[in-house]
Amino acid sequence: MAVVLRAMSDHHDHHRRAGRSDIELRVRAMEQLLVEKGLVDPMALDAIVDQYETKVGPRNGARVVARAWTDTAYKRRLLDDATAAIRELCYGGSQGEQMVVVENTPAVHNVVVCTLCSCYPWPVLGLPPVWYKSAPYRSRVVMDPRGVLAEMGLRVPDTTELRVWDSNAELRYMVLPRRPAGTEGLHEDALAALVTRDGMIGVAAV
Amino acid sequence: MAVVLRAMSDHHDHHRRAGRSDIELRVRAMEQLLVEKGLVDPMALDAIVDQYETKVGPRNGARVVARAWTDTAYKRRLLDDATAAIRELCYGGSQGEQMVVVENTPAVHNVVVCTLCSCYPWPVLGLPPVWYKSAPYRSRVVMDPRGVLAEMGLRVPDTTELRVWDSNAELRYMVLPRRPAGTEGLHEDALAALVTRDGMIGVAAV
Amino acid sequence: MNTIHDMGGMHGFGAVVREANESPFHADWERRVFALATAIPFAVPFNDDSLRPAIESIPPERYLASTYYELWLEAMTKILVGRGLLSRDEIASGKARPLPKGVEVFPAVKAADALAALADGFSARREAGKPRRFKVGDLVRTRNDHPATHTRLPRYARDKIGTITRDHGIMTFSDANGRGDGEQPQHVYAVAFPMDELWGPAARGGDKLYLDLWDDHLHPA
Amino acid sequence: MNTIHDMGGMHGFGAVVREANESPFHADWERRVFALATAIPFAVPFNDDSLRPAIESIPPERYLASTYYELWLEAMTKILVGRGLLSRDEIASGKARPLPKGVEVFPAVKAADALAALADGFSARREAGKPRRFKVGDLVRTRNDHPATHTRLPRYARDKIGTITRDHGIMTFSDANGRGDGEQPQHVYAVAFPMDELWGPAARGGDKLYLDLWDDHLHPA
Repeated sequence: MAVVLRAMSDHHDHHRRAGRSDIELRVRAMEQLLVEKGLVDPMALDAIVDQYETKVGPRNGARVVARAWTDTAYKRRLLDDATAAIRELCYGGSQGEQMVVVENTPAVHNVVVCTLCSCYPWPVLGLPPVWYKSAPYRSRVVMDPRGVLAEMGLRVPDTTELRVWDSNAELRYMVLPRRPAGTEGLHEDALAALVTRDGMIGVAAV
Repeated sequence: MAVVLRAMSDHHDHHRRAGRSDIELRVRAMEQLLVEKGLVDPMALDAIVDQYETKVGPRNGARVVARAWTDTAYKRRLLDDATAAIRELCYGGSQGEQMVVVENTPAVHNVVVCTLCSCYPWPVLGLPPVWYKSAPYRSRVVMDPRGVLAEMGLRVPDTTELRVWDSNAELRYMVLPRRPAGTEGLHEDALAALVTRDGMIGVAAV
Repeated sequence: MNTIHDMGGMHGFGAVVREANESPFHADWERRVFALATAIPFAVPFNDDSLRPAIESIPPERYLASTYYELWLEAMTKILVGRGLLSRDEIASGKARPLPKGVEVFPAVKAADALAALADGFSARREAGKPRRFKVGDLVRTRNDHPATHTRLPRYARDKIGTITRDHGIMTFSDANGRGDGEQPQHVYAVAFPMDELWGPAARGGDKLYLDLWDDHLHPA
Repeated sequence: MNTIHDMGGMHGFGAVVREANESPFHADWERRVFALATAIPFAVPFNDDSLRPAIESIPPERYLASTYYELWLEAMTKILVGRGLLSRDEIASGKARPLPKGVEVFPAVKAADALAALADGFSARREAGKPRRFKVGDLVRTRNDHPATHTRLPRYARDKIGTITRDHGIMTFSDANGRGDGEQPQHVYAVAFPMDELWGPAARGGDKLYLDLWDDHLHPA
């Protein structure tokens, strides 16, 4: 809860903490009702949670990035038809049906947001972090991207064009970060270990 | 408090009621501190409250309207230089330093709002009601004035031009409503008694 | 809908605060809400074109005071109640009543079927739709519309000039689907806007904002 | 500042609810907050160009959750604390410390002087200022600016075309004064916008919205 609470005023912190055990009970009751009505199966719910808590996450995206860094033909396919290229590594599906990958270069830096909602490429990055869904990020990064990135620790040079992708439609975006200097000898797995979620959103360098 | 509370969700109703006695104490403590620091005089505070609670209010505006209905030359002066014409009746001052009066006719209906704040012509209408300062009125009346007025009970004919005055600068607006039919024989005082605050904001007919 | 969810370009929300090593869920109820929102649409068909309007119609004050999965819970409850499949009474009492007759529902999805469907996805792509009106390189002006219903064209990008940079092909139109007017499949384009077109001369015109917009969001410039 | 106070054109806030026979105040603390906000500026000079930015910088969630005089109280407190005339310690303890040296304050206003001053008003009109650039009948385009500081040009009316209908004369410029850049007196004009210019083709072009805007808010159209 830390990040949510920190972003809130004291006033509301108090209000929220008081409500926490209440919402656990409410959600449990809701699930029970829907099970009794035959609309959901608790084992399916467990499987869905397990899938997105332990299997689908930014390690998937990192493997895509590492492959693109080491295989020029793959990179070309990824930038041309990201959905198909990502499928080659067996990732895809819900919230990644139409994928677009945008490449960072010395000339262009890309950053992704969804101002209206929280659209995010689940198959490669998993579920979005709280800050990505938060009002500060959604409200500010489209108007003052350089300021927001600087606050987050990434200074984009004046000579680099900044591109903000506000992904409100059915396309989902992943950033292909720049390969770090000094990694020429590394294999794909070692490279994948260097790739961060924030790098694939575009709010950090790798 | 009724109108404020009714406009809120249950969730926040609860939150607010709990805070009410607390705020009385806080404000009293604040006043005491500022008195001790020599920044305010409690008797001046009493006089200010009394002035806007019992002396300055929509009865002032009603007298202006009634005069304009019965004295064509006055009406001309009022529409031409409202600040001066209102001063003739000894009203003026804070939040009415630059007044504009706009006239309702069969061809034009006027309605006043302040979307950014709560600007309101104190010398003629007193302090604004809660609904005028509320999010529903401020947000909606500039985009859907006919819908808001209809909800408030005033249907503006399609053949009438609607003018919304969003008074965000230093000008303060009052509407001169149409004189009701059948009031030909009435004197100024009797006419003034017919004029309502809502009529002078433009959200009701008189 | 011009409500608080459409917050691109607002000031006042403060700094972006990141949590170190953040996990996908912060409480068990969040896990269950996520899973419910994912599983329910197999039994009671709805998609994001229904869930998003349900979230967007939460009043601004409550929207801001809610965490993300609280919004999902409220929206999901609203959809189920709206279709007569759940009542406020049942929620209050915890006692389930039989489903009403005449509302089409499907059986609860099984774990394996759910995972298989999620791995396939729920594509908005369609084979055919409205003829395309624009091509890459075209200048377009976005519509100046302020519908009280769901729209994917944010306020900050209305009545602005941009350039088509990519044609994504034909997809269902969320604005129409979200207001119950059917899928109305049509081309979706990536549109690039110079930052100073959106935010005025104080912004850097060399930087760009990209939005994916449907054919119906656009006029020729 | 594009924050929640700039709410013209938002959906989602519900119906306008009027209270029958409403009185100016709904609790005693509201009376005192109103009077304090009116009396304090005689001792500690500030005007609406300071009070309004202080209100507007209250975070959106709290702004919406607050009643009107709660906003005034918070803004007033912020101004006094900001000038070093009041501390959070004093508020917490209720114990006043002496005023700091070097901050200019005037004596507390007396009742008669306060009423006399309120009856005179605090006019923003000035004798001289920037030369006027526009006259009645001119078409103008409003600036597309999104300052993080106070502005009297609402978001919904930026980058739109209107007609000057009245020249109100020279007044202090709140945008400049509110960001601490002095009064910069200049002409203020009433500008009429057809509703469909602001809200698109679904709005009635025959209806008009009028805004009073300063010379610096406008370009020739």
